[in-house]
Amino acid sequence: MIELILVFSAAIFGIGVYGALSQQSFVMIMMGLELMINATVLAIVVFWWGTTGGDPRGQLLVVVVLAVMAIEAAMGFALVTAVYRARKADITEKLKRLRN
Amino acid sequence: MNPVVSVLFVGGVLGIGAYVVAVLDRAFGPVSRGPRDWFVWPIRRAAFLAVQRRTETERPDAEAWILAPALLAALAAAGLTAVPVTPSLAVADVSAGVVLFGAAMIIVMVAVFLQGWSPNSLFPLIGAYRFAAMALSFGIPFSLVVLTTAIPAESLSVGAIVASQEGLWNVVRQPLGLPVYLVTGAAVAFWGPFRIPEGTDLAGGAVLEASGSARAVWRIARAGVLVTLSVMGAAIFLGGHLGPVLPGWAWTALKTLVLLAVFVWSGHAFARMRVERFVWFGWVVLLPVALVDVFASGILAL
Amino acid sequence: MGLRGWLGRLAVGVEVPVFPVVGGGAREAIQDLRLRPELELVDSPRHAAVMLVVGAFPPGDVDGLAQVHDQLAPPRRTVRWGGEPVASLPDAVVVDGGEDAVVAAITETFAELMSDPDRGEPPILPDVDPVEWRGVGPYGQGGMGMTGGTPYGRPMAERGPARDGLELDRVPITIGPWLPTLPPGLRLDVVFQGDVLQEVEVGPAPIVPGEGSDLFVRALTEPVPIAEMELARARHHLRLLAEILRVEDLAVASRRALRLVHGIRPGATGEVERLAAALVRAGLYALALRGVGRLDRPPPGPAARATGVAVDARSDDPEYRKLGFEPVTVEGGDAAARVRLLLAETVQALELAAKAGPARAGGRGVVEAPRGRLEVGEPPPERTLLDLAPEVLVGQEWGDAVTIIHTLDLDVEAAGREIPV
Amino acid sequence: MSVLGVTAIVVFGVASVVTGWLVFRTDSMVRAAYWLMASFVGVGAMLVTLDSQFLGLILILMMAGEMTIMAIFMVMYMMNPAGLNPMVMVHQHRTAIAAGVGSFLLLATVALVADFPADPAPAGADPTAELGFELLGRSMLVFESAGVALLAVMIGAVAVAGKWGRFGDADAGSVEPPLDPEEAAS
Amino acid sequence: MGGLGAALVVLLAAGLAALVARWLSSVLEPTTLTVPERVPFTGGMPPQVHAWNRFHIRYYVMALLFLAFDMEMVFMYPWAVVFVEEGIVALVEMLMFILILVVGMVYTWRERGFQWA
Repeated sequence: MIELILVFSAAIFGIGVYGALSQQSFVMIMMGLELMINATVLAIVVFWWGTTGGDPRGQLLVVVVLAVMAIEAAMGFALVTAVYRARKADITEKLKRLRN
Repeated sequence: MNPVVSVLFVGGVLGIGAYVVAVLDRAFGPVSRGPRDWFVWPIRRAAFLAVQRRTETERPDAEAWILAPALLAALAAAGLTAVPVTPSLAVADVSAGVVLFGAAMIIVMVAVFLQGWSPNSLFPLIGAYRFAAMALSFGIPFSLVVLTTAIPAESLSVGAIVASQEGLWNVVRQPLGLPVYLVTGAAVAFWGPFRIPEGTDLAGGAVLEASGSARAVWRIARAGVLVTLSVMGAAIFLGGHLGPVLPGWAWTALKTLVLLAVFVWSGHAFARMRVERFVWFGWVVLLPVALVDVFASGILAL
Repeated sequence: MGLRGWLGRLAVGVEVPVFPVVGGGAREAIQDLRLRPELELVDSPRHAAVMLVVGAFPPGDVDGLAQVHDQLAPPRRTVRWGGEPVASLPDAVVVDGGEDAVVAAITETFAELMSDPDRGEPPILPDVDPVEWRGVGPYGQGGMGMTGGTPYGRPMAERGPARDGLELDRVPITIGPWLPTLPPGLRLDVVFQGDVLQEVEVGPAPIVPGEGSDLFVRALTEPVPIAEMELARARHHLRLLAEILRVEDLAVASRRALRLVHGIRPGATGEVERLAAALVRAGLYALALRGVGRLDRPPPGPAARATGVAVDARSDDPEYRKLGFEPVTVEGGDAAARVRLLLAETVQALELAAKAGPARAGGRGVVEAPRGRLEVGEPPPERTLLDLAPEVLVGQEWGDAVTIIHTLDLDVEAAGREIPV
Repeated sequence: MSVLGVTAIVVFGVASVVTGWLVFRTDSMVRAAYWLMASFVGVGAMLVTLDSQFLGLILILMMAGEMTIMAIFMVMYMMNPAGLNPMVMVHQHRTAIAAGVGSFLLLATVALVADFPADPAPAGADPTAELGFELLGRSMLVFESAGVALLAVMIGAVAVAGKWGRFGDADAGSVEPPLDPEEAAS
Repeated sequence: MGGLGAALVVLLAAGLAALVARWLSSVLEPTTLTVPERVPFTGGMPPQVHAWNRFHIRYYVMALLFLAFDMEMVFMYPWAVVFVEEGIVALVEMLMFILILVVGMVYTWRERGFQWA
């Protein structure tokens, strides 16, 4: 059972890695990151459920990961807004071109 | 409970509830053709909408448009499952019932956003974005006042919350809770002064492009959300099935009816709020009031 | 028959969903129809079964009428009430006569439609794409690249500057002239960015002024009874109030205001005052109007008196001075102040009408009409207000813009009238 | 775990993987955001099946709000947000696929090969209450620092994203990039 | 699972019922719409461009604030469950936590985050 769920988790994580690396748009990159966090949450809970005897710190870890996700999203959107306002850029390539 | 029985039970409650909403809406509404008309009108109206043909726009997000009313109806039903109607009769009186209800009511935001987004038409689109602004403003206070009722119960299960009101109802113990719940609840169902996404200024807003059965389903689903909110409000603030003499289900029905009447009456009693004002109101008024409610109730519960 | 026939029979008896298309001279007639329990005047053609065309239109094709007709969800019928038949609508049921006649015609048409959907009208416009797009682009969707071409027959919006520095899409769009939310015939060519108006232009109105004897125009050249003028003012104000309440989603109070129009009597101010108190309780000012559309220097008239400036042509009139007339003013200058002024002036008008008796005023070449100062040789106050619209509406959220349009009492029909010299 | 439970896990697991994949296969930004939400809902349902009702439901509750915000921001900043013209907006595609497949294979192998101690969570306990005691007890510091972190994020986000700042308008002095990439390079 | 399984069944059934009801009018009277019948309604004149656009929301600052407050809810639920047992400690700790977040809310308010940008 644990193995099966971890394989699902790995699959979601893999898709997240693909998304974060392949997408050009800032927000789509964030979607990749969120998928990776999604997989992490799943993995933590399955470990909590199957291997730790129900240690509440497992749950706490999930909550912390969720907090990280909220922080990532809020700062991500704020930065996207600031970058768009300053540079009218919405994809990473545009930023690279502007470096010099 | 047996799945088939659960489905029939929830369907029955929502169906009857939606009919009651329509009758009450007629009774409080501007058009008056006598009490007999209150009871006939909803049926005639539904028949007309069934006959009227569905229209589509030229390049809609067709799947999302089909899904949105179904999602709204599903959420109303899912929210309802968490509430015990009598001490023994609950579809899913789960240990995190309050969270189940909260999640269902927050996802209403997704249903309305999709409904407004999918026709690819300007006014529905504005309606969708208005509802997003609304939902982001009332979401936190709404969840907070619902959560506060769990403090005396020491459990997130709605059954336990009802049981904890044996001596004193939460409406007395947490006087700020019910008013905030009614205001934010009306906003969840975009009803009354919070008809912001479907206001007359948008010529119907999120449902402007919907006709025929699509519009009927949307209307019924929205009434269903209102019913779910009333049943839940009756359970967590008015003691649910608790009460002397009458059987439990009768008390639930009675209290639900009272809350439904308040909701529907407010729909005709107040002007539509400006969306910008609602955002300010949600964060600067409702949120602090809800937080005060949490801590005041907490101190009282100690 | 089957299920369809059975449902159709059941549906007869529901109030008929009517989409009103209002031409010249029909504003009041259509407003009075809102009091009829047999009809429901809806805001979107998608919700209607019958399209009711009222009033005077220019000869030939009328902009957008055929388009609105086709947007009604089938089965649909058209009813033309009074006036010449409209060229764009060939199939209409034509009614002449009063309100009862048109209500009877509409209910009958609706009953026919429900019993036999084949009696519905086919679309008028030809079934062809306005722009050639099919087959163009990699998937035949009509587009090229990421944002080019005309995917599915329409181009996409382009970016443009905004006040908060985010250069996002600007959506040019024509709103009206047949949007029931706006005053009849008002056509706005606007640019939206999000839900905020970036540019506003008042487009040509495809309606012609209807006939009708305007009391206030007559008062420019000859004395008319003050009581009559003041009652007309009170009626106008109450009708406007009903319209404002309707767009603010206060249908109950809106009907109440409309019923007051019909039961109006000199000196009977109690009902108006009770309505005013009810509006405060309904949260009209607190929820919907306060702080919306504040004007700095509005043209003379109610809008100016709502900023606290006592400009009123009546104060120079000896007959009015004999009655002890003092202009009513309200501080604030926003939509809330304008509505408060509306109510206060209604009360004042009813009192003046009672006091005036047979006294007559007018013939001085200038008169205070309900919408402002009417003067020989000057443009009518309606045109001044309409010219003000673009400047006031830019930067407003759409809902606020609608509130402003109604509280400023824009009327394209009256703005098109010439004042006789 | 019962047969029903295993079936549920498989159904929800497949659903969350498939919807996660669809996020990057659609051209409409709204659909992408809500596919992502569907993936989270699938994971939430799996958590519920794994005896953590509260965490599963709260994940769904949070994601509804967060993904609507995601959709709103994506529509705001993406050209052609509804996918009216089909588009491909990817770079280093092969590397990305390799990295994705690689990380999947690596993690899946670890999952299948490693030997996990079997120590299941006791049935019948109330995990929500345990989490509460944990938060208010020994992990109090985590809890309060989360509060401070969230405050920092709020202020940071508002200051960065807002138009009006303490030091003048946010876009002051910025230069619009030229349309032509050649020009930009020179 | 248990109860939530039943909730899921009810959810799916309600959604399905709504889909079937929506489908009803196409069964009663199949229609194909012409091009003009499908034009979105804005008052009579056809729209110049697609309504879908990079929609400029005016409340993005508030949306960011929501993300943080949403997280706060996650902590509140378990807190409410154990509150009575933990007593005054729980009250003080949560009060601190909330006050920290309220500072953020007030800051956003002062920075005009709740107004249309």
